[in-house]
Amino acid sequence: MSAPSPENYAVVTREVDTIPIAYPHPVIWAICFGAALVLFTLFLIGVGATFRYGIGMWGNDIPVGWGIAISNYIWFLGIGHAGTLISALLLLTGTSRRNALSRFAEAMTLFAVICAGLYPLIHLGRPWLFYWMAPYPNSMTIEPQFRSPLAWDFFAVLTYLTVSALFWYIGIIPDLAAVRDRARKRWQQVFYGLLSLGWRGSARHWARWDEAYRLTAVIAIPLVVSVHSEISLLFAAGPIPGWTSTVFPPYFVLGAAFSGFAVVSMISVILRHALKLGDLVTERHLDLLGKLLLATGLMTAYGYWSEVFDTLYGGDSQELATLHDRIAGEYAWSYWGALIANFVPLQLLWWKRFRVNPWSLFLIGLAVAIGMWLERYMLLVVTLYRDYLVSSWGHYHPSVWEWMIFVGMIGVFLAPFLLFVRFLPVISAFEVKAAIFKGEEPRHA
Amino acid sequence: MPQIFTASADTRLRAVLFGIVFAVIVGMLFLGDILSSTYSTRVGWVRDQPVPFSHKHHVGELGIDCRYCHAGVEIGAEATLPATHVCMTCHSQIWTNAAMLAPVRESLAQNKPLLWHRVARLPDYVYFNHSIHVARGVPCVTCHGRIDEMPLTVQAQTFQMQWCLDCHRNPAPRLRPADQVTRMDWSDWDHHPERHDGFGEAVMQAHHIDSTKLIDCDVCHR
Amino acid sequence: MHEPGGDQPIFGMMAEFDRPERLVEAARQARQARFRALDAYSPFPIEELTEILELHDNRVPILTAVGGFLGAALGFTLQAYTNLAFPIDIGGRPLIAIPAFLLITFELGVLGAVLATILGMLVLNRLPRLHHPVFDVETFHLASTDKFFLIIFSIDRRFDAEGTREFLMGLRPHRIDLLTQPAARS
Amino acid sequence: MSVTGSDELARILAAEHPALAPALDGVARRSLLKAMAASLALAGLPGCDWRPDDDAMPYVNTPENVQPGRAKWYASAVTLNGIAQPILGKTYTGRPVKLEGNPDHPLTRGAGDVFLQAALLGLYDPERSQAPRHLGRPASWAAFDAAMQANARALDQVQGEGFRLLTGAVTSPTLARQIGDLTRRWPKARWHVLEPTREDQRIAAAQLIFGKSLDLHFQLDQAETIVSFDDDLLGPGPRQGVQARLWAERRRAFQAGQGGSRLLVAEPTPSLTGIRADRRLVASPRAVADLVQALALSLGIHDAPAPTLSATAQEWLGAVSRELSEKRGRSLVSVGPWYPPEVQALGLLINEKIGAFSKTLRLIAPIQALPPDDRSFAALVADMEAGRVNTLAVLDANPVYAAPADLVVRAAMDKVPLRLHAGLYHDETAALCHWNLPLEHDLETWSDARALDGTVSLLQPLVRPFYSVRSRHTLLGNFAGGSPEARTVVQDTWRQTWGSDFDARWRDALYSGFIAGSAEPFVTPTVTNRTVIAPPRPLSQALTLAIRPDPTLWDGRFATNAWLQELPKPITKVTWENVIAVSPALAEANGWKNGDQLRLSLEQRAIQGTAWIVPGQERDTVAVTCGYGRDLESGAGQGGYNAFALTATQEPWHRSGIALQAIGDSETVATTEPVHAMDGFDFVRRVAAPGASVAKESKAESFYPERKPDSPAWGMSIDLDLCIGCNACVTACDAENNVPMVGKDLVAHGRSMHWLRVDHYAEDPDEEPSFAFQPVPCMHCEQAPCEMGCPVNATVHSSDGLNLQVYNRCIGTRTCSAYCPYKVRRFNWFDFTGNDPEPIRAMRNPDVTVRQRGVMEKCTYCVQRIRAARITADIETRDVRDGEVVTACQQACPTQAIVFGNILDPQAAVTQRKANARDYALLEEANTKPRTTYLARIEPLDPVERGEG
Repeated sequence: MSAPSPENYAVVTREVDTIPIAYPHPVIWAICFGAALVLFTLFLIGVGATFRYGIGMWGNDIPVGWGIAISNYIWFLGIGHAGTLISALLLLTGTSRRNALSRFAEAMTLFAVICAGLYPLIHLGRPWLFYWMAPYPNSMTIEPQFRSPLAWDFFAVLTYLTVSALFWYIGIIPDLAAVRDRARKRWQQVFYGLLSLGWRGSARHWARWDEAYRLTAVIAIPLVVSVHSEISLLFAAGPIPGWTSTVFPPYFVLGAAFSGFAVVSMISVILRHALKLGDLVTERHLDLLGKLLLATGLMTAYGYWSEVFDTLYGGDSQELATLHDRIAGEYAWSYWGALIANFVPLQLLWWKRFRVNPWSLFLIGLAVAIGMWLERYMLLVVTLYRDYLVSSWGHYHPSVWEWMIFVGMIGVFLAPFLLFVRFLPVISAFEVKAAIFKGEEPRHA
Repeated sequence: MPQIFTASADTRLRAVLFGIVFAVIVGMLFLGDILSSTYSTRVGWVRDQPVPFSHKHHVGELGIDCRYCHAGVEIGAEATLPATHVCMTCHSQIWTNAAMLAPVRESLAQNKPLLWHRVARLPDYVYFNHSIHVARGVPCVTCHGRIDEMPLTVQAQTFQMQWCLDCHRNPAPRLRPADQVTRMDWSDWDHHPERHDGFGEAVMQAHHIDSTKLIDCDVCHR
Repeated sequence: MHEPGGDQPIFGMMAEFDRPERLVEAARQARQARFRALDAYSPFPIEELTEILELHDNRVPILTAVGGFLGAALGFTLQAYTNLAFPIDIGGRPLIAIPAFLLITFELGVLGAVLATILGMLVLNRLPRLHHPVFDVETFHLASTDKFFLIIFSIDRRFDAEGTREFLMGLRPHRIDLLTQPAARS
Repeated sequence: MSVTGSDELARILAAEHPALAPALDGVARRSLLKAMAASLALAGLPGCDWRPDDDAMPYVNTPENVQPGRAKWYASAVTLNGIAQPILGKTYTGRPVKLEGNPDHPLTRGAGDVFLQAALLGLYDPERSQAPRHLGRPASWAAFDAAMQANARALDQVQGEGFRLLTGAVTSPTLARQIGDLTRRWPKARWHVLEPTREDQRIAAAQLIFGKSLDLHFQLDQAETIVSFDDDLLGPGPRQGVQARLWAERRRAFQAGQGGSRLLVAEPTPSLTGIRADRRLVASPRAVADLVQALALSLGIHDAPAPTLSATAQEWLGAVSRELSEKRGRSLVSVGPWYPPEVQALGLLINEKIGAFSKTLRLIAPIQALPPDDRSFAALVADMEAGRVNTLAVLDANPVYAAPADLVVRAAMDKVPLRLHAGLYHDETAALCHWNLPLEHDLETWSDARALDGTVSLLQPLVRPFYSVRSRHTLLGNFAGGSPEARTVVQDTWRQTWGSDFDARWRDALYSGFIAGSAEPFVTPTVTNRTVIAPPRPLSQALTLAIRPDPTLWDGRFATNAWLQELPKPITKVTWENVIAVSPALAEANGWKNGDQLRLSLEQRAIQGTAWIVPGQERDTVAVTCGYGRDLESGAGQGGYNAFALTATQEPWHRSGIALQAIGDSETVATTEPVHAMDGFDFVRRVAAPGASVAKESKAESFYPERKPDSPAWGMSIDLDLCIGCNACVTACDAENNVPMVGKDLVAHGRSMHWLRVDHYAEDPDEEPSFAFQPVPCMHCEQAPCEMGCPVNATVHSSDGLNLQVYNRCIGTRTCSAYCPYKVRRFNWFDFTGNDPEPIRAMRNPDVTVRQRGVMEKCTYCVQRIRAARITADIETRDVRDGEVVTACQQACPTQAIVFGNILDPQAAVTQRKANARDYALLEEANTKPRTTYLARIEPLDPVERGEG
């Protein structure tokens, strides 16, 4: 490995921190952002119509009172778990490889959680009263019902959102300072100057910053686990066959990490390509992601298996009926779809060449993202459309408005994420430098 | 490298941050005040009525009993407003052509009801029953205030759920002899509670009133 | 207060190095020369500096613990209190359903801990601080890129313009700047 | 006529535009305007919606015994086929808001049916014609009176020559008297009757063998064995309430171990009676007739050649004759009114043989006033075509819609110079008449009518008419040029009967709602003619068509009644249309699926309808119902097909030689229960004998502290052995709790709002399934999952054990519904109530909150009634007595299958019910500890199945 030299540090800064100041492909970016805005508008229209005329605009009914809204809520939140988890884990294990991935992984988390958080609000029958979910002094002297999984979710999601945001922000401050220092336009100087809070890299600051950052990471990991465990209780706390399984919390957490890593892989491949970050987001990073994906995938598969096993072993007739509906019922496509999309392409990751090849990794990630969506959908719909009483069996077919909101929600995710890519350092440059200094990150070429 | 910000920038930044925090806190307090203000509860607000009826005159000065006009109060949920002919029982004799009373005579002549604007209003999802409150000795004044001192009738209490619950959680101190419910002035009770010590408790025992059951939701919401 | 206040005409003297190793070395020597009021500026955290300049500060973890505890306490009391204040029978569950309450207790505990940690860190670092004397140094914008600075504050007992300059010269820096306070400049 | 179009846009409309307000299906803007006009009459009556009512409007002069805000009850009656259904009407400030059967009535004892309950909506129906019209244009009553006087003078000259009066079935003594007076004044005038669902063939049968027409009166409470040859004894119709009550009396005795209660039924298509049967034989209409003959033969009633019977039929018949010989004098045989007089007559002779007369079968002089000699409707049409009619006065009948298809009524109508139509609606007949004269609804008119046993009920107005309408008595007078006042006319009738003590008896009758002791005496007639020849069998071996009245729309008179349109048919659970019921075998043979569009053709006529596969239907029988396919100007009631188009004067109910083929396309049917199989679960449990007990599950452990319930602890018990699935409870619940109707599309979408549903189960095999009904209201679980799920305390438990739903707290997360194992919760997907027209607002029960969009709702155990009772009790310083709180469903149940009360009161009926060995909880394994429990069905094995005999 070549000795670290000032040039190396400067190169890193140039590669990362020039992007916000002088973005390489403004036109392509503008097109993408425009597209994202179009989706965002769709979201507004869908939600507007729903608020104006009522939830009846959706496909929900009795028995399936929840639909895509709630399964998407879980799906988005799941994706939102990878960022914080991956970056915290790698930080604590001291792997310097995190530095290339952590930043945009966290950003993804942030925006995914926002999307997730929106769903429970818009799915309310009387959304204008959403604030009754929060405790506050009121003239009714009625407070939230804290035994309800929804009340737990309310706190869990808010906490998770705040923590991820702060974790991400203090991580980005030093790089914002770097951008500030390279900025030449006045507005950029002011903008980044304010965002970086006047960071000047003082050794004293670094010391405290480092403590705070690691502490937050330590706390973030159990938080991630707790949050998705709670989400799983939204189902598991009910008495409905197919939901009462005790395997749900770990099952959901792993599934969440799984889907999240999948999306991280997709995003890193795209950014790496679009922003020419090949020598920062190296094959070794992709390899790491591939392995994580494989590992969590296999654990999720275990969850699937143990659920089936529990049911067969327990032998409860209602549970068996639900299992039958899953594999052979009206919505069996969602079960088999999930199974196939999640675990079949995944097996390629046993071979390194598929892990390090960006596009195979991207496609596998895509497959998993879709597969996990199908799984969430299956868990919700299959259980509800046929519960105990045969006489109250029904169906569920999402309406065009639900799809519109779903597609729009992707815009809600992309629009801020693109802004992040455009105006903020997507890679943790100072950590790369630190790694170079420690000699962990030799510079090829 | 030149400074991006002037020395005073920090001061201003801190001022702004503090200002935001301050604004949020004050804003919340202010919102709370608005909601509990008479603007939203309408306490003490006078509403235009077809006839400027004075309870002060009829109750306070003439001493007419509430039940003479609000005949339903003991037998039904609603206290009921008096029919026009009830007004005319007297006003066919006195003030027979007072301009003020023209709408009343008109109502009788054309057989068209008087259109009063409610002063004491409850939402449609709240079911209040006068008869049981009267039967147990909750005096009119508790909810309707010193009606006998109101030249124009106004709402005396907030009628917010909290206010209802205050009493339903602890009715005893508000209970009075049922035969005196229409009495307006209870100052002697209010000033010397010791003289009537245990009266409320006695009533509650006599009628097996369990205050924990008085806060069941379906007591008011059906 | 480890930095000179606005009343001091001189802020300190700053030396620029082009390599982290050099900075570390310089810091070590400055300590040996028994300079106390020191600080260093680098584009990335350098653990050695923390050692050499004895910057350990355990207030942040304490804040974390306190914040976490307060948050959790708030969480549980909130739930217990509201249930006692208006006791409502919910599906025959106990009024104080400890297992159910623990989730929110945990969440608020985490929230409190993280808020305390991060806000605490910022406050202790006196951030945000938009205007700072060190920004006057012509090349300081490189402190976030690939240059490394050591500063000896004017409040140091051994600080005197000449002697300090000579000492710093001895460390063979790229350049040396004397930092004055804005108050003094005007 | 669906409320909302199938696509999203239409849903938007549904949510936005009053014209599509679900509670009043298919109301055109025009009739809405009319409704607004009506609202003048209702102005000031506090509507009950979620907007705070700001203004108060006291009376000018409080009417005597009206107490604003306090309910008053008036005794009266509504009519079906002219037969009185005695009621008590609950009114608030002069507005009827709920009808209940009159518990004091000697015959019905409060028993009623869906039609009784739904009559309330009929009163407020904005579809009603609301002012007189001449040639389709609004006209004044004055103009009408003038026209009538002129016409009457002309008729006086010719002794009423050419004047024809057409009515529905008439039991009203007053109307009969008026008609009598009219025909005395105009000897040449003629009176005809058209009542599509009248039991003509039964009356004819009596004529045949007794030489005089008599009414049959089934004493089901005396009959330990009932053999029904396709007679829907417990099914919909004027007889349902009474017969269900009598049957239930016997059944309860049987449950208590006193005597038997067996029901053997042979029928082509499942009926409520068949579903309740101990042994049900699936037999084509022809086979049923054969069975009657074979039974008669075996009893030596005739010696005609024995018909050929299938093995199962013979086996069934064996069981029947065994039962009949065992239970001589305690058994009853009844033949469905659908069968020709000869078969009916055989049935009567069988009853005579088995000693049923004046024991289980009583005969009374007909309660209907019948025109002398042959005044059939066919005769009228013949005269009209021959131009012998110059004035046709149609009083409360709808010949153009309901006449047998072999009579060309439309053409005949053209030949009549002056056509008058008096009816509740501007219907098909009205469209062809010069004068349309709106009638008063039973609830706003003065009249009288007779119950099944002849007991006379007085109809008194519960509300001042709010449309410009007249009573049938007034109008009949008007036809003759007079203008009598209804009340006086009715009073005159009874003044003549009572003479001096009129005033006292009149007051009593008004108070009690009926005239005591006015029942027809039983007669023991002598059989004058035993030579009954069975009818010639239809030669065709092809499909047989069975036409029946519709269980919810009857003969179509209720086509605009949203409660009945959206009421699931008892067996198919289909709403908003009538289907063509085919047997599983036939459907499979032809590859038909539910929803396929079929074309049913007979002779030159054809109808198009939706195929529906009905387990337990005879293979080659196709069943259709009357009442749909209406052609009203507003477009209401257009769903389904008009089965009258297939009827014939001589063969009103059964036709052979029909052709049926699929026309290719298929439509969604709005059914509330897509699957009827129990799938091997034990939702409905069965025991073999009255004393036997159901298999109890081992007591499940619970994490939660055992809570000692606090008195009163409300609970409900539903006896599945008594439930006949008649739906009266559902309609009563709709009326009592302001349940909104949502229209066909939303029902199909799984969004029907009924708080109480009656599940229907049909378990394989398809040919001879075992059926069961199970009413499912909210179970009010003591450990309710729904409450646990709600994040805002909107659904909570009350100290007396109610699972409360606080609408104004609900934010609509729908978690409660997701967690509910019984799926009894209903959600306001749109604003279902905000756009209701004024009459509907006036109809609402002010004791129940009208729910806003986006909130959950469900059965409350009629909490408003509980609270009312508790307040009364508290004022009187006492506990609520047992039976003081009666839920709407409980009150409406003709068999008293539902019992409600304080389960901690050892004396309470509900407590004793729950102590019964048949008591079980639905979905016990969910461990929700429901307060609503069921009593298992008793299905004794009969001798043959026991391997004896």
